[in-house]
Amino acid sequence: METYSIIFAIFLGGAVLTYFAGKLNSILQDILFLGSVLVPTYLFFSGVSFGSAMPFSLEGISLLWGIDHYSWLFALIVLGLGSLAAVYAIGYMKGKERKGYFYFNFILSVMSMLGIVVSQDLISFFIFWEIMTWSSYLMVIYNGKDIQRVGIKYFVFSAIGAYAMLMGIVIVHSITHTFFIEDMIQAYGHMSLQLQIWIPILFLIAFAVKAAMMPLHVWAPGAYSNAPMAYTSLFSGALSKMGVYGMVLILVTLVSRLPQGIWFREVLAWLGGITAAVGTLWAIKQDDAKKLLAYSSVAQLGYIITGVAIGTELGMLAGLFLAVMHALFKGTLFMAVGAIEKQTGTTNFTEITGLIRKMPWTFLASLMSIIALAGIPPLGGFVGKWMLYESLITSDHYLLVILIFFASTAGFLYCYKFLFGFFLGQEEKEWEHVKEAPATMVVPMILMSVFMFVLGTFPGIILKPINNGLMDLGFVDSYKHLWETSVIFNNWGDHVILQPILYSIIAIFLFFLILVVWKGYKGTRYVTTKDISTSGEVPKEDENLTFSVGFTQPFLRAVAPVMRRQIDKYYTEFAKGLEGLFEFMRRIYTGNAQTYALYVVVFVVIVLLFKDVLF
Amino acid sequence: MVNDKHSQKIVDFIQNWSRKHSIWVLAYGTGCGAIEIPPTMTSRYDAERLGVRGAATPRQADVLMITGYLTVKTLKRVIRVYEQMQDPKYVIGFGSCTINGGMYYDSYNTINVLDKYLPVDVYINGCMPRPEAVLSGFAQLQKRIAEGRADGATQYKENLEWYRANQKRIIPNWVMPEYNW
Amino acid sequence: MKELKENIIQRLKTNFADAVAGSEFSYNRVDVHVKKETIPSILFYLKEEMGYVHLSHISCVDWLEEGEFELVFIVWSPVDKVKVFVKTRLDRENPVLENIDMIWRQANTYEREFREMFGIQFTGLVAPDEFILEDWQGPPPFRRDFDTAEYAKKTFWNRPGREDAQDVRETISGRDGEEIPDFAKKYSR
Amino acid sequence: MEEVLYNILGAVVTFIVAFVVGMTYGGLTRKITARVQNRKGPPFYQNFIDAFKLASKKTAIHHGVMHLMGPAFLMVTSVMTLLIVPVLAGNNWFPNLNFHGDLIFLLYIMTFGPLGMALGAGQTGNPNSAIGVTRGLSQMVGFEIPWVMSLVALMIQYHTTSITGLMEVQAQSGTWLMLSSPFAFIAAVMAMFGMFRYSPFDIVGAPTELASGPVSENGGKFLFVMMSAGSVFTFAKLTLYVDLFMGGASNLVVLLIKTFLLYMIPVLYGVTSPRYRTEQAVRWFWGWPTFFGFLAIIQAVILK
Repeated sequence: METYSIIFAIFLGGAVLTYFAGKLNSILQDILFLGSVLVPTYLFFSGVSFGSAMPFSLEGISLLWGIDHYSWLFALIVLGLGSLAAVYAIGYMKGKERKGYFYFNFILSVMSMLGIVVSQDLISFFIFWEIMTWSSYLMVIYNGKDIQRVGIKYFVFSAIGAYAMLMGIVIVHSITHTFFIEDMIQAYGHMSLQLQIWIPILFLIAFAVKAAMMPLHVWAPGAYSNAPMAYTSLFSGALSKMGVYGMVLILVTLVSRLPQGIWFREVLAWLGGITAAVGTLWAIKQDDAKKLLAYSSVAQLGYIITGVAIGTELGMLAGLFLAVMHALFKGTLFMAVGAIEKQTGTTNFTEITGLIRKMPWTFLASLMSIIALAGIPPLGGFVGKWMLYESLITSDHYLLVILIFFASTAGFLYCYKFLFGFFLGQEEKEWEHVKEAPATMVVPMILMSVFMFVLGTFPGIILKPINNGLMDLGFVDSYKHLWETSVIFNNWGDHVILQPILYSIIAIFLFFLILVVWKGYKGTRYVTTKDISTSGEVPKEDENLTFSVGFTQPFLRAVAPVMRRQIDKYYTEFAKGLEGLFEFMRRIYTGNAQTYALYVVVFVVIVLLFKDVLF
Repeated sequence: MVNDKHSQKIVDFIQNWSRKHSIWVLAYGTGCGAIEIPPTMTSRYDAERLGVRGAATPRQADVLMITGYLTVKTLKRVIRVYEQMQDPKYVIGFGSCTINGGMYYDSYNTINVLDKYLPVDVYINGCMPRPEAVLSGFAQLQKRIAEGRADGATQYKENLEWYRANQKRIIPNWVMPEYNW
Repeated sequence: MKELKENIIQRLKTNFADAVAGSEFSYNRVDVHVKKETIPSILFYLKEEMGYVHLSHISCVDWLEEGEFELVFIVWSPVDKVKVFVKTRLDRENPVLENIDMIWRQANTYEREFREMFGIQFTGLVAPDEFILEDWQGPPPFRRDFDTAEYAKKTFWNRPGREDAQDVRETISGRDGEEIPDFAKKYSR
Repeated sequence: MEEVLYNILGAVVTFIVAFVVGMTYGGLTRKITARVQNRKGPPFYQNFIDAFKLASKKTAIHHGVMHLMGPAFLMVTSVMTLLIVPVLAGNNWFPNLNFHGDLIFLLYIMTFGPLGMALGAGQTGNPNSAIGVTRGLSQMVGFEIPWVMSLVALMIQYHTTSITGLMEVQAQSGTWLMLSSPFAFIAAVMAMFGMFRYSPFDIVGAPTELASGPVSENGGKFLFVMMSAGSVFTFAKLTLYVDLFMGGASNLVVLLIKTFLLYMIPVLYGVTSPRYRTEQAVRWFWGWPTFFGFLAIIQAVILK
């Protein structure tokens, strides 16, 4: 039981110490930072056992921290990705300004996310939720650009979500008189229908904001691309999963008991599908890698939401498996972009080309994660996509499956755009000096690629904890067994056996690779990308032949009516409506972190002081 | 197996046979003769029945056809294209201009004799040669390939210095990568 | 039409002292000879004041015997339906003319060609050095004192033993026993 | 161990059959195109000669690792598709990987190769290659929609997502799915136009426009492997269509007749058509084919 206290003490102490250690020594600061992320991770996975809970009380409110199989899954995402991103951040932050600020917020983010998953009561859940929001907000404005547009937008949406959740918590407390989530679930069945509908809606709004679901996603592209990349890999990979965490919690424990819950599910599933499609289309349009990945994150979370919203066992498995996979591949991709940004100074596809020979390891990691993102076998993304489709088809969502399929096929375009824009194409003289990123940045990426590869063939490794978690939530397992270690089934008994497929692919690949270069590798000689058929013309050294401007124009022309008629109008109208709101919000949210802290502290104090009167 | 003399003969025979019946011509019209290629390829004369087919890029092509006069400016590109082609490769000189300059014998910017700059395997006479003549040129090339006598590329490699000197003589500003495959 | 043409000549003559009317060739054409200094102003005047908005062509004639180049600017008015040929002479030794591509942008292309083919320099012309010829090192090839046959023989030398490049027509006619007509013999080498 | 060896042997035999049939079909296509254009045309074995010539051509250069791997990626897709699709119904000689994957898996493995080859094409640095690739991916987004709709219609109507399951359905009922789900068949055939990339949907290669697009830097052995992969892939896709809609085939002759008849649809449509622009092609697939896809789904939901 002491473990929790130690973990959080190390986090908090480490954060503060790291912040001040920067004044003394940069290397000491790095070591402290690594320690304060890695040591709690080690302690958590070695010292905390399932079912253990730590009840304690604060100002007369009894709180409960504990862990079950379900929250353990998300703790795995948070701490796993957090540790790797921390290792990466050491290399990424080398020589940058305000390291202390970054490290401080990074540790706080990891701590708050761990806090969210271990909280078994609503108060600590809410407090950690707010800490997470602040720390991520401070990261979004780290670069100091677009604070007004991006930072405020992010904070306003987070605030909307947080206050919706707070209202939900207050309502729940007024009925149950405790803050335990367990009690809320118990009491839910006896509430009036109106409350039964409103409580999930309030909570789902909060979670949908963090998961960047369709009407509430406008903050995501700016925020993801504005934060430092070392943090964005955590931001997109783990922090957005907190929305999914809460969503599954609400959907499984509350909504599934409601006869009308089917409508929640349907609406959520369709919103997820639309999010996926729209996010994909907008990702295709981007010329900046950060923006592209940000929209892609929105789209990927759309798949996850669709999966968990359908609510069949296969759908849940698919959604949560995709959540794990998304943490892996999107974390890797953002890290790769960060590495490229550090080495070249830009992330624009129209500027960079032909890095493959200069940054081979980054390319390898990006390639693996892109294959996983596109959902192509034999990598892990395929397993999630397969289960998602099967769950949609077997649960009678015929048009939704078409929408999802459209999104994921169109996704190939931006997948290829990412790889081609950065790594392939003409090698330019301008980028001749570029070298591979330092080992601390490359090793986490490669590690995650290996995980993706392993999960592609042995998805059972992660499906087992997911299944255990769903059982812990009280999920009714109607089919008993939809997966084995390397076999996945659907409800109709159709299956994909992954192991022989992997072996066949590798065997065929090697065979034909050897055939192609059969006469010996020495026989074929490397020639530069200037030596191509250009109707006999000899390109000059500084002549740029790369095709990167308007890369996906043919496709965008085909979907132009969709993008113009609906999305554009929607965005402008929405932005116009929000502008007035922002004007008002700006007076409250001054853009100064201390002011926000003050607001919330004051609020919590008021709640604590007048809790007897209020509730 | 390949080292054996007799089997090498058989392999050569099969290879030459397949090369003979599959001639991919680079679609690179250098001069006015290019207009004779479409009738050769299409319904009336149908060169495809001999296995002649257009190829889009030098990497895929077997035959480089110099269709008519060749200006100094184009020669530079043609040399580049020829060097980008992969072995085995053949050159067909098309029309009188490639033989002795033809009607442009005294022009200040068209070359007179093609095989000083590129190894020509087959010349097709005429100004312009009609499609029948072009087909007969292809037939001649096929014959030479089958007999193993279409060795222009080898000659080019062996006498590279001579060819290079000739090329450099009329292309003073030589910025091309060196030929080494 | 005749009145119109005289009117044009009259107008030009009153405005430009050195303008001289040339001989008449066809019913819708007016020839005007001017000095080379007047070229920009007369062209500008034709375009802006008289409605000759279309530059049809610029041509160059090498008068080798007189030691001069003649530049001909052909402009056309869609209202008058008359072509005006503005001609000027340049010294062959030092052919320099003022650049006019700010009046018609397409003149730029012609000027580049003249610079390359005749060696005429245009003051203030902004254009890449090369136009059509790549790495050209000989004299400007369109000048009449440039002997292309000699140049070709020197540059694209014949195969040894084939220097004579004898006319095959004689051989053919001798074989078939037919006479080469006199007019054809003139071109025979 | 012995079983594995037999499987490998079966796979090799299947591959050889697919290679020979695919190449012959390619040659026949050229012959038929020539006859339609009132030409004599090359002999039907012309593609074998071309392939052999390409294989015997010297390959001296490469543009980097991905360029070397591109053709291998393409081949993986072709062979994997071939191994997953049951070639002969009820034949235990070539089980290959028939029972290891289902239709959704097949859809995804089919996109593996083009994407892998696109990487190879990208590394050559030829701008035409990249343009061809984006066109191809755009066209894929186009034709996958009606194709998936047709497949989803079949899946929900017969409650199975596996190819062998759908073949069993046809074997039991005795009618081909082509007749019992006509709309799905129409949508799938229309999607086939995009899949085989004959004109008017040959926007990827477009020799006169893009200098043959993604393959423009590949000659010799690279092109040979790509050509073989294309032939094998053609056969695999045709077999898949026959399995899904025409009840499969119990012996090779029947299979050849069925696949050839199917193959003639895109070929003959292509012979008489010019080329679409990319967005026209994409929109074409989202027009009537998608409409028939909707009809197929409606029919499936009603008849479920």
